[in-house]
Amino acid sequence: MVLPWGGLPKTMQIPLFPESASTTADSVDYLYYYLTAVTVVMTTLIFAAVFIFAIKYRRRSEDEIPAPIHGSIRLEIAWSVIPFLIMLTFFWWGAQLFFANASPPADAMDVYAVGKQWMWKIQYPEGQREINELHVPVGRPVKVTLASEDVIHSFFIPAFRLKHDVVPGRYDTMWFNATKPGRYHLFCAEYCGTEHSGMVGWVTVMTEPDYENWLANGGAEGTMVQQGERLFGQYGCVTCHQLDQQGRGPMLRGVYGSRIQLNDGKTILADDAFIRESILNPNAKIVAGYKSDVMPSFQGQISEEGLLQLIVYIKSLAITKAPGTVAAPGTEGKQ
Amino acid sequence: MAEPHGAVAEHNPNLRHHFDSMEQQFDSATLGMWVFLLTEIMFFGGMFCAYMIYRSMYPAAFASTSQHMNPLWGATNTAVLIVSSLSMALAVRAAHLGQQKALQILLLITIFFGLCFLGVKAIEYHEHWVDNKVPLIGGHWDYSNTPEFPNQAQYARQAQILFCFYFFMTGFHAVHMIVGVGLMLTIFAMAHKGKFNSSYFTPVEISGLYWHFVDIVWIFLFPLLYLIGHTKNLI
Amino acid sequence: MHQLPSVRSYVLVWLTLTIMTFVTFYISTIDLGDWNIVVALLIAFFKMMLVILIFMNVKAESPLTKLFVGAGFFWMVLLLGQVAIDYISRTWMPEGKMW
Amino acid sequence: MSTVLQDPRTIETPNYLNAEYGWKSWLFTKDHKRIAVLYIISITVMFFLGGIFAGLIRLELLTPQGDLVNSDTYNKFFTMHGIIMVFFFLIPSIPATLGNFFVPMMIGAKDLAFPRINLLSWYIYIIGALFALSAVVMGGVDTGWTFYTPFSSTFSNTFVITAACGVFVAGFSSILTGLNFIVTIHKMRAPGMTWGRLPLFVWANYATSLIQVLGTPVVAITLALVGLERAFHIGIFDPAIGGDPILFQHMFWFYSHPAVYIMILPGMGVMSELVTCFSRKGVFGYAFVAASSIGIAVIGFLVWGHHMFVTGMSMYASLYFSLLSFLVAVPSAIKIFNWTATMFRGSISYATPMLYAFGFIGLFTIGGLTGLFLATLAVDVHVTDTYFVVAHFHYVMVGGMVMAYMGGMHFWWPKITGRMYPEGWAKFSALLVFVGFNCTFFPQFIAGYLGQPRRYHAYAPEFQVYNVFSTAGATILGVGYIIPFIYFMWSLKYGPIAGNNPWKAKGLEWETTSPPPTYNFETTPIVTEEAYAYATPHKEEHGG
Repeated sequence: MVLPWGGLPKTMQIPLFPESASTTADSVDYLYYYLTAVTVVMTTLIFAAVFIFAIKYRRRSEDEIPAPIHGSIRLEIAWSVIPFLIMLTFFWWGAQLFFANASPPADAMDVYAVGKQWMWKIQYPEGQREINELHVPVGRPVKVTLASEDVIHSFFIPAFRLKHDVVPGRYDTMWFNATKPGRYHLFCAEYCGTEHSGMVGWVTVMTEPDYENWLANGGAEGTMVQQGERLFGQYGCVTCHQLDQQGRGPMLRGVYGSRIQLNDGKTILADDAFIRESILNPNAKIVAGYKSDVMPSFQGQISEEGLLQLIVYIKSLAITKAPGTVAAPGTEGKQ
Repeated sequence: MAEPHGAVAEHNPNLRHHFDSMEQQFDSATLGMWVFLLTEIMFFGGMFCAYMIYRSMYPAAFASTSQHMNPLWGATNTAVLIVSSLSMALAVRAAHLGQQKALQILLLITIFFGLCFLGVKAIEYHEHWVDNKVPLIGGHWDYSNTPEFPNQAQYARQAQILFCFYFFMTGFHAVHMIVGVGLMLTIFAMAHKGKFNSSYFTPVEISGLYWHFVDIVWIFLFPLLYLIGHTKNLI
Repeated sequence: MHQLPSVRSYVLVWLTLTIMTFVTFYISTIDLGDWNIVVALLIAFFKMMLVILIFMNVKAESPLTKLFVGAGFFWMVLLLGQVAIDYISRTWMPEGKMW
Repeated sequence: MSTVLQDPRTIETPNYLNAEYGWKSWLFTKDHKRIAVLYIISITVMFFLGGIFAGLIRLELLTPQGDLVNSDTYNKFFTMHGIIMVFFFLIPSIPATLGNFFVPMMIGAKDLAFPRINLLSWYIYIIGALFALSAVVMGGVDTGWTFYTPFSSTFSNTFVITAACGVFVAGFSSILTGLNFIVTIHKMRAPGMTWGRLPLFVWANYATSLIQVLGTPVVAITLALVGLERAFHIGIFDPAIGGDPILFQHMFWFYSHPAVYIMILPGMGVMSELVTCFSRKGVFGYAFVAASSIGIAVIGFLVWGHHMFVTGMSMYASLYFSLLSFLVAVPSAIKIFNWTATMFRGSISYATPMLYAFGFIGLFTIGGLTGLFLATLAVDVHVTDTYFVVAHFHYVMVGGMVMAYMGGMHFWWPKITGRMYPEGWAKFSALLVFVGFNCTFFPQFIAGYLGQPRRYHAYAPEFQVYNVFSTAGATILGVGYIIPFIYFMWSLKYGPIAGNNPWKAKGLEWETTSPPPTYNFETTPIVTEEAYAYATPHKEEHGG
């Protein structure tokens, strides 16, 4: 949004609000307007009171002694309880939005972003990779899985009113549904070293046909599933983890997204985090019926991007079809 | 240096200028020590917090690494500290009652057991050194040949975290013990010179509080560091 | 100043503490699963209370001292507890709404 | 009788300044007032040093390209600005200077309970400051004042350990000051000075001391762990070798959030003194203002997670910390309302300290209310780590705490030195500070909501207009701080003699001579009335 002087040349415009280009952006803005309104009203009241009292009760003679007023319990209760009730509305509204944004819709398409000093490396299930550029279609929920190769970064798109820290050693996710084609800032918002302010890029929101067009160009290295499959062979995973029969390690078909029985009696959902941990720290959770200390750790051997490819590959095995016809995850939405 | 006006008639030589009475001075000193112990609680609390999180993250590694600590030494040291606490408590009691001879003997006993504790701790540290279990010295840390750690760099790292906590926590505790022994020596010297009587024994009282606090920390460190999971090999 | 515990009660406390140390040690040799740590900490807590109340004579101290001792442990629980809130609930995934 | 401070023509009463002479009498003093003066000198040096870094930051941000210095240098600038201002100015500022000087006097004590520990705390502060400054001289630190891991522990190539040592050491100075205050306030009150009669400045300092004593050790241990991690790579906060960086944030903010209350609470205490004195009226709702200080100190420990909503902390922990963050706003609101109500039907003077108090009420209101934006989960996601946070923090710290500090310095300057400052210049610079401050920091709210991330050396060009405003404002603000420094120095020699109670204020500190004698009072005062009993006639001034 731009102030009423929108007719001025672009260099003289003074923006007051960032562009609003996602479904979240508007809902956050409404809450922000509400907060701002309360702030303005309260500030005006306090300023006015101070100003009026200062004028009206100014000291008129040096020896003046005003009559004491000790206080009023009723007033004290009123001005603690009423503001708190107002604040509870902030809390409620903010928490609702926060939780509504917590988990992506089931049909969200996947994008993977890896933060690295000082760039964003983006990859798509279809195999495209780019640096500091993110292309997404308009009107389709997009889930971004975030990983970091070094320090904490933060994936921040002001036009979407969204931000999530990217903490090394784990996966974080965020999702959005862009509403307006255009180019928007992508910032790193968590201080990450020398070129922190250079760790910026652009989010390009495109219409569906444009996006399909863009997807069609590129992906020379094959889809992420294919890239993951390649790594699966390269690192020798395949010697123990067979697809359709029992090896030294658990069979991987149908694992992703299912609940796994562990040897300590607990069960766990096989999600990105679990597969990541199983690759990097295999002893942490042992599937029932298998022994610990069999699989070596791959910590430090596979890049974050490679890990994501492996996960996408294992995810593709969740669908119990013969290999080859597997749809890349994230593309289901299109079918 | 200006003397305070309106000085108390019978001025106790141990009363400092800015206090009105011996009782006020004593109460201030003890309260001061308690507030100091409050900060000490939070100091160790920070370590316990980090310890708690990593223990819950890596329970298996912590449990098996703990086997490298010798719980017998730990238990011995607990018993030693408890004896020293007893003698300290009795020393404070003797100070209250003005029994100067008993005070000095009990302080010596306390110092002796404090030194015993530090001696045992030194033996333990030396054993870890010989076993190459000291994580801060690069290159000594290698689990590849120990049977309970197969060739797992990851596991070794988690084990290393426990050893870091072990050295960090027991190290800080040992520093407190050394300070405590120093304090006790000072108090002993003061007692020997006859500085204390039944109306002035503040330093004995507050050093006693400190000594007991250090004991309490150890009471928690012992099960947390030596007895993780359950002890398999009891020597 | 205030009442001192008798030598007898000091020695009794010392005896209890020593016995408790052996109990801790013994119990650690029995496999109780997750309960080992709970039992060990409970015993440690009991020992701590004995030292605080008798050896440090907080039993006879002013309410102010008791308040400060309590505050210390309360704040430590705040630190541990609130950090634990995060770690315990970190894997709970909300399904689009708050409760 | 030749030092600058002493002028035989004018100051005849024996006082703490003319009790002894020579540098030894200062460096080995155990008098809380002299130690307070030592602290005033040292934190003023640190304030201007931090201010220079602030000026350099603003100068760099005048243009979006990042063309004045390179990015590493810029990163060091904001880090040093943060470390110096937070740990070496804001935290010790009011407690160690005005608190040190006036808490014992206000409760009718001859000194703090442990004068030697008080002196020790100053030396520890100096050692900590030397560590921090040596980090600057050797080449700087670039981690940000928050020392976030794993950047600080593994990736930064600067003098992190030296700076962390400085903060670690300075922490003990803070602990010792807090310890001293707690014991003093509990045990050294004059006869009749009950808890219900304590001046609110004392209540505020008591609450501050609780936080210092309970919180500081945790940050000390956290920074010690960062140092160990950095030196030996043990893996406590580094995810690459099994650590968890979020744990660092928890432990860091366990202290550092309450630490902002260490900074602001004493300022609120000063405010209560100013508003009552210059309205000549007892504070409205004494019990509520006093209790709200303790409330802030306690609830302040329950809210630190609001710094971590987007870090991937558990959603439910976020919910918990968000709710409690709103709760901590209640006691702050109570204070604002009560000060305003105190002015109602008062006799309001426009003396300089009161101008600063007006400024405080206004700016702290804005600072506090914008804090609510940051406690609101969905809005925080957008504005955290942007200039919105920078603006909010500076509104509370500079608009709140520094305003109160300046007000307090003007208020008590006649008591500390026996001299008055020039009123005209003081009013002028108070105005400059207010205008300059708003001009500097208000645009940052808008830039923040637009999405300008903080700690950016170069930024997107559409944010420039706000940054130009900020830099212009910072210039005015800088002048506004330099003028008082000059006229305070001037007044040491040429200021008119103030007399014992130039404001006709209530409170024990005004009943003794100016400057006060070494042990504060000729005889231990006996308190018979409530705090701020302006309606009861003044006692005859003694002394002289």
